[in-house]
Amino acid sequence: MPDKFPESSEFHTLRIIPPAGLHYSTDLLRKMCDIWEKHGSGLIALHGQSGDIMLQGCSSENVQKAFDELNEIGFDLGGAGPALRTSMNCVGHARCEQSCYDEVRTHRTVINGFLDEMHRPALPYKFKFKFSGCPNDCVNAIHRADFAVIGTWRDDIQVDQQEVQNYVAKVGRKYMIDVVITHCPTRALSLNDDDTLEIDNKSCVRCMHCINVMTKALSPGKDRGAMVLIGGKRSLKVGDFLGSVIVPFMKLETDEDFEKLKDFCETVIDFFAENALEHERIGETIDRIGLANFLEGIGVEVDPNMVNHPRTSSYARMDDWDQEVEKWRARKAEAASASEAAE
Amino acid sequence: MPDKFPESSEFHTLRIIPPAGLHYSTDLLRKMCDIWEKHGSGLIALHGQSGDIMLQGCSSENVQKAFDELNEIGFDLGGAGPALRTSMNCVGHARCEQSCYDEVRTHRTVINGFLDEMHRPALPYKFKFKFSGCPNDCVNAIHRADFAVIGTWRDDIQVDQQEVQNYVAKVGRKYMIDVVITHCPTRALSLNDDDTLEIDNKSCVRCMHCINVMTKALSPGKDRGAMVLIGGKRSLKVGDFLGSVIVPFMKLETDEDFEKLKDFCETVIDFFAENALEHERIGETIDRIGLANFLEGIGVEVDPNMVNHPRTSSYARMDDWDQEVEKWRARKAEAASASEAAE
Amino acid sequence: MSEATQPRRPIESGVMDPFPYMHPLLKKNYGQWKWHDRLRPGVLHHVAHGGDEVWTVRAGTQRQMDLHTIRKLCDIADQHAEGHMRFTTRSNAEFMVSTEAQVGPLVEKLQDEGFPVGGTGASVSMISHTQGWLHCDIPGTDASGVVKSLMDELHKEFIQEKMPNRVRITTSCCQINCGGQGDIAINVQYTKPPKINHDLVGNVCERPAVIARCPVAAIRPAMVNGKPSLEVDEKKCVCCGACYPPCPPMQINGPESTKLAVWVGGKHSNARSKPTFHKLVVAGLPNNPPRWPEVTEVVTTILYAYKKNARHWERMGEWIERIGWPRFFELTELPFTKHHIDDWRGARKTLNTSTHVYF
Amino acid sequence: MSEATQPRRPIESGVMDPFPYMHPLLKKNYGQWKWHDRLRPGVLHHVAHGGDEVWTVRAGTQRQMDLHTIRKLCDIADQHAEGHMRFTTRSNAEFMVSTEAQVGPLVEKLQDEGFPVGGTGASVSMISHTQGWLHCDIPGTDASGVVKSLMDELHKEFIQEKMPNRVRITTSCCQINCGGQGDIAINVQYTKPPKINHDLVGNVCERPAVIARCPVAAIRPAMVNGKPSLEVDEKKCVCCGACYPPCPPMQINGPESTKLAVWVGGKHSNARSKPTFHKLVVAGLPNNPPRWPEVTEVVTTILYAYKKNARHWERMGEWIERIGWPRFFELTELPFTKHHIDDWRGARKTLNTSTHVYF
Ligand code: SRM
Ligand code: SRM
Ligand code: SRM
Ligand code: SRM
Ligand code: SF4
Ligand code: SF4
Ligand code: SF4
Ligand code: SF4
Ligand code: SF4
Ligand code: SF4
Ligand code: SF4
Ligand code: SF4
Repeated sequence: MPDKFPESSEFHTLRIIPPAGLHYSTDLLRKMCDIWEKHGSGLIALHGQSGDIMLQGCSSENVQKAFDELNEIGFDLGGAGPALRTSMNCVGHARCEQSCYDEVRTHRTVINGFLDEMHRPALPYKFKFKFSGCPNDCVNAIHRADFAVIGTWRDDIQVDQQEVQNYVAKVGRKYMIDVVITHCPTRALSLNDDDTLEIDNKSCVRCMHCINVMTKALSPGKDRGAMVLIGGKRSLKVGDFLGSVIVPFMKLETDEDFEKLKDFCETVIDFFAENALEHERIGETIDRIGLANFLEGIGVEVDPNMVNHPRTSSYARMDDWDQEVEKWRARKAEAASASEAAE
Repeated sequence: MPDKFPESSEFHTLRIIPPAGLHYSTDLLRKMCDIWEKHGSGLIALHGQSGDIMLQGCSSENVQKAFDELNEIGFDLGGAGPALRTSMNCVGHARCEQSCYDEVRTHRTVINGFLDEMHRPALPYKFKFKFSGCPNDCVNAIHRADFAVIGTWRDDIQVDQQEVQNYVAKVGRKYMIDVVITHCPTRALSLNDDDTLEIDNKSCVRCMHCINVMTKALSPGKDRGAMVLIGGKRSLKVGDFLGSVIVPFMKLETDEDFEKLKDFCETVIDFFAENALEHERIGETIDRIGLANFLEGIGVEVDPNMVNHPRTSSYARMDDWDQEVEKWRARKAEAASASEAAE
Repeated sequence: MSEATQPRRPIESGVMDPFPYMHPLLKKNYGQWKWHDRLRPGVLHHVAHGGDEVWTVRAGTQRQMDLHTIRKLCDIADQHAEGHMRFTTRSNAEFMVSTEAQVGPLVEKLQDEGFPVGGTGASVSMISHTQGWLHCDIPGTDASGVVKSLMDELHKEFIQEKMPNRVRITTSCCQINCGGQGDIAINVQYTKPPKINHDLVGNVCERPAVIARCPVAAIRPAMVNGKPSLEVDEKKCVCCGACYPPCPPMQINGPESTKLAVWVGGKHSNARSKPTFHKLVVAGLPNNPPRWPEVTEVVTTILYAYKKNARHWERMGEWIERIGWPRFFELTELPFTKHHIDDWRGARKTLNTSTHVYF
Repeated sequence: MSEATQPRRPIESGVMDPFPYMHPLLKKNYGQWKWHDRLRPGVLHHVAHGGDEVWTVRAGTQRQMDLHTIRKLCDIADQHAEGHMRFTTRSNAEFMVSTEAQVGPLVEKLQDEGFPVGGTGASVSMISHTQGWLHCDIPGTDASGVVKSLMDELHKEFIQEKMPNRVRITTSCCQINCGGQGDIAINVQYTKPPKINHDLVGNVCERPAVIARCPVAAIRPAMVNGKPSLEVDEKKCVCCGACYPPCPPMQINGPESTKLAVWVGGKHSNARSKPTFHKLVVAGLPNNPPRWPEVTEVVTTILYAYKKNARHWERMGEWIERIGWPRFFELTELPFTKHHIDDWRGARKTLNTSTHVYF
């Protein structure tokens, strides 16, 4: 609207990628300020909703100059348009006991592995990653990322029963029942008569609540890793989507684990690039073609953790039921012999 | 398929309406048997899934004879085709302490008020009523009726704290917490340290669970009545529907209450007759036109109990927001002055 | 009517007044009951505010009965239950008596005559089923046959109350599923599109009606051998069978294409959780009369996994929601396939859009 | 580029390695934290397995800052926090210190300089907002303006932890809602279809792209005054504004048609309940700068109803689910209208298909 804001055509924004986890030294911040004082308006948003440093207000002429100097001190350009976007990770490993994987390494491995998709926009539409260390999801990944990596664990919650008893002694039994026990979404918690806690870990859905409340008494298990949820986005065209579970668990420890993740990201991005309609987010693609077809496209086996419950409608074509059963049997047999071999 | 079952074209079924609540004297049953021995195959289903006595296997010739004799001893013909169907009510008032309204009277008032719709099929498609005395819904009304009348109450659950304590003493605290307290869907129950029960009745959704478990200690409140849910049906064309709340509460005590219910049924049936497409159940009509339009059509005001939650999508046309707010204000003012007048 | 006599004018009496037939104690205390408990499986004990008590004995019937059976029930009622009885929603017979002393002899008599006493509380009550070949013109199999085989197996769970909560099993002889939702539902599931008997279409079939019935618009009008008929887009067809009733030439029944599917977790009651539909567990089970062993095996596997693992008062679906579907498939050793993933309208809402997962 | 010099080749370094900038204690104990608690509102205390402890002081910023402000934050970090800082997801500044003794002076300094200390635990943290006029080309109002007015009001809830659980408020300057879901979300909501400036369409607008964007297919190509333009079916249009970015002549912004709507119950965390979208509470609020008093009133009414009635650890949406929407509208005295009833795709799934009701 050039009439209303005469300078707006000259009012460019530079989206710059900050250090993963938004850690700064004052030195780095001051240098950034100095550059922006020289070439831009002096306005800076720390940070944009996607995670960029937004340097707001720059003439066309100065855009390149500002960028060059920022680039020299280590900053790179963020994403815009139909491209891979700038990402975020929670503070996680750096200062949080709930963190289930190395967010910084994961974030940098993924994004830096696909910079081409960020700097030379050629995707059907925008594509966002976000990284949260646990299901508290402090970067809102489940809704605000096409591809959310969220930490979790597979084994049992670690419990210090003495600390549980201390907690109950402090808050009272009634409070403990009303505020902790009855809030467990799957009734996996039971308060013993001696004020220790019985946890049915097989029924625990790793929601974090009991752990959040009793930070000293409870911790996530030791067999930690991450899950992948795909398809989150805001409302355009179809209404909001939350990401849905595509990979229920993967380890993120060895170099090999990280290679695997990168390969998987590549498969997903390629599938998106090839199959999404123009201006379609990947969540919309999945919605359009159906989850089963998407999984086949990216080579992932179905898993009951992907759905709230199996189908309720009998309107389905199931001629090939027996073949599908065979696939499942083969997978189970393979898994069984693999775990035998490992022993 | 006349080739496979050569007699099937002669194999008629008579659908006959049983006494409400399926109560029989042996005398009545024996008379029915005698008639069916004379005119039919002797096969009888007690009862069909909709609630009919199904007299199975009668030649074309004998159909009328059998019916005439049954009719003489008090039976009438049930529904079939695009018509009002035979209905059912749970045992309720007759032998159940949970019953919140007089099911027999209600069932007979409604169905006998619209016999024309049953005997001279002229509706767009089938229309079923069902009557359950409380939310346990022992006749499956919520899914298997286009129009479900289900009992409930508005005031507080009646509690005998001594019986609660007896119960806890019997089963133990841990069991009480795991099986009663944590199963309350809205965390309305809290166990006091002296093993009495605190019920937040404002948050109780009348699910029946705690009452079912402790039949001696707890009972539905005293201000009883019924709610109406519309639109239940099985899967044809669209997939299954459960009925949804249309009238959250109505008293069913005075003659006037029953007149009101009958009028309301008439409004709904008329709306259905005039607005449903051919072979469309009323649930599908609501789905097609939207709940708000349906409510307008039958003259019922919106109520938050009708939905799980308000809309999440911003894709809506709300030019007339202010008018709608005015309507609400007017309703509130009216209600307030009515309750003042009553005092 | 073949006779030309003046037809009798029916009395449109509608729903019969039950009070003349109701047990006197129920009539007297109508709307006045206070609480109840159970004496033993199959025997309810209700106490009225005024102090009256009534005992109810519940016994299984086959629903589809001959006159002999119904008269036998009447004899029992006359001898042991004051001449009254009622039927339940699930076609069980109920006999009411005024004193506890009458309960024993009544129970014994019923058992002697082959009517199992039970079906109350946390038992497996009578399978609610549809009529199959007997009556309906479209069944894919004989639902009552399946029920018979299953009830032979489940008899012991009918006469005792050893389940976590009541179990409602239903069977339906086609996908229309007149039997409704169940904790376990066993329903015919077609697996192939209908084959059209073109010779018959012209005569018996109202074509626009059939076309309108198809939920996926897979049916088109077509000329076949110069005569108006129909054709089915076999890729689109979801084999629902809805076209068959209005047009029997749409032959969807067949030994190969008629399979059975087992669903779990349907619930009508509003106790604790909201009512829910049942969910697919196994499809493709052979329609294998007279004993349907494959069906029985699946059903008992599910039932005993529930019996062993669920907590008191958890219905089948609530138990599974707590332990999770992954564990359910693990415990029952049943396969999870792409067919379990919903692809009907609104399928997105069935996806797990949370990090709540089970390991 | 206006200059003809050889452009510099950018170093595609991607996401910067944070370790060189991270506070040394965080670096040393990376992945080794054991538990935490909070000293006071705005001050976190984390303990590592090895025994190291770190204190974090959180302070509000306005997100969109000038150089002076950022340099002031740097000064504070240099003097009181060992030369490091970070920013949170919600644009708060965080300063880490190695001893408890440093906390007091740091807090004091921040407060002196006008940065409120708080935003931790059960407080109202910084409103996460979008840029409004400053930057985006389509905003219906100035989101930061609304934020400013609200934060003046909510300042006291930022610096104390007296809410039942954390409260996330977001504002967005158009329905696209770059600010995302919130316990309370304040979003611009257009109420009238766009008026088309036909003169401009031909020049600036890629017509097929605009047509494809419309979620309800309300836009058609049309000839206007002999020139190719567009027309909008005003009955169909849901006033979403999606056509405006690709085609600014679709003028949807206007003092009359640009209203504000308030939504509640959005949640991303998986704690207890699954993540959910926010739900409409009030629309039609006037876009009334510079203080938006009507918006502030609604927001504070909701917030204090929550504060007063919810239980510990219940997020806004969880509280409402427990007490029920009828009671929520009662407590806040806000109207419930037909517009609250969903009519977008899948609306049926939002109906109450149970007898669970609140009185
Ligand atoms: C700058 C920023 C708001 C802010 O003040 O922080 C912003 C600004 C715009 N967003 Fe956004 N979005 C910004 C974060 C988001 C987020 C939050 C996030 O990434 O976590 C979302 C929700 C998540 C998502 O991706 O869906 C978001 C969902 C949208 C959408 C809806 C997309 C959808 O598929 O539903 C649009 C519309 C579109 O894509 O056409 C949009 C479009 C826009 C456009 C490009 C409007 C337009 O179409 O012209 C805005 C102007 C950007 C510009 O001029 O450069 N913006 N946008 C955020 C990016 C800053 C950064 O890089 O750090
Ligand atoms: C006899 C009975 C099964 C039984 O053995 O008990 C039955 C039998 C048939 N049902 Fe049913 N339904 C019977 C109760 C039900 C129920 C249960 C209920 O009423 O509680 C349902 C589920 C609830 C509902 O109404 O949706 C039911 C849902 C259907 C449907 C699915 C309708 C839908 O809108 O989704 C059809 C198909 C249709 O209407 O075209 C159907 C169609 C049929 C037809 C008419 C098949 C056809 O289209 O030719 C069956 C043959 C009836 C006949 O007279 O030849 N029947 N049907 C039940 C009626 C007995 C009685 O009057 O007491
Ligand atoms: C007799 C009958 C009503 C009738 O008019 O015929 C009946 C009678 C009673 N029901 Fe029922 N229910 C009857 C069918 C049902 C049905 C419908 C069905 O089975 O098709 C349901 C809904 C099932 C579903 O959800 O799909 C039903 C769900 C309940 C519940 C809720 C159970 C739950 O936890 O979900 C209760 C509460 C309880 O068990 O205490 C209940 C409770 C009762 C009580 C205890 C009520 C009372 O206080 O007297 C009655 C004795 C139950 C018992 O068997 O121990 N009744 N009850 C029906 C007996 C059927 C049978 O022969 O097995
Ligand atoms: C610093 C920050 C991460 C970062 O990388 O920047 C962070 C840090 C912590 N979060 Fe968070 N959360 C942060 C944004 C979020 C967000 C995202 C947001 O606010 O936009 C969420 C999701 C909100 C939502 O559901 O929409 C979030 C949901 C949680 C939860 C779950 C709360 C719940 O009950 O639903 C916890 C658990 C808790 O409170 O103990 C949590 C817990 C924590 C803990 C206690 C984790 C730990 O053990 O250290 C951290 C201190 C929290 C505190 O404020 O008391 N964090 N946390 C973010 C601070 C934002 C701010 O300045 O206010
Ligand atoms: S998402 Fe989990 S790991 Fe990351 S900061 Fe939040 S609580 Fe810690
Ligand atoms: S983490 Fe959540 S699901 Fe698991 S036991 Fe704790 S409260 Fe229950
Ligand atoms: S629905 Fe309620 S009132 Fe009727 S029999 Fe069942 S428990 Fe009793
Ligand atoms: S009836 Fe249900 S909702 Fe009400 S208090 Fe009892 S268990 Fe809770
Ligand atoms: S389920 Fe199908 S076959 Fe069986 S009675 Fe109903 S319509 Fe007929
Ligand atoms: S079987 Fe069902 S889907 Fe297939 S053609 Fe017939 S009606 Fe259509
Ligand atoms: S919410 Fe709308 S106006 Fe605000 S930044 Fe996002 S796209 Fe622009
Ligand atoms: S405002 Fe939205 S609905 Fe209306 S024409 Fe534009 S894109 Fe379509």
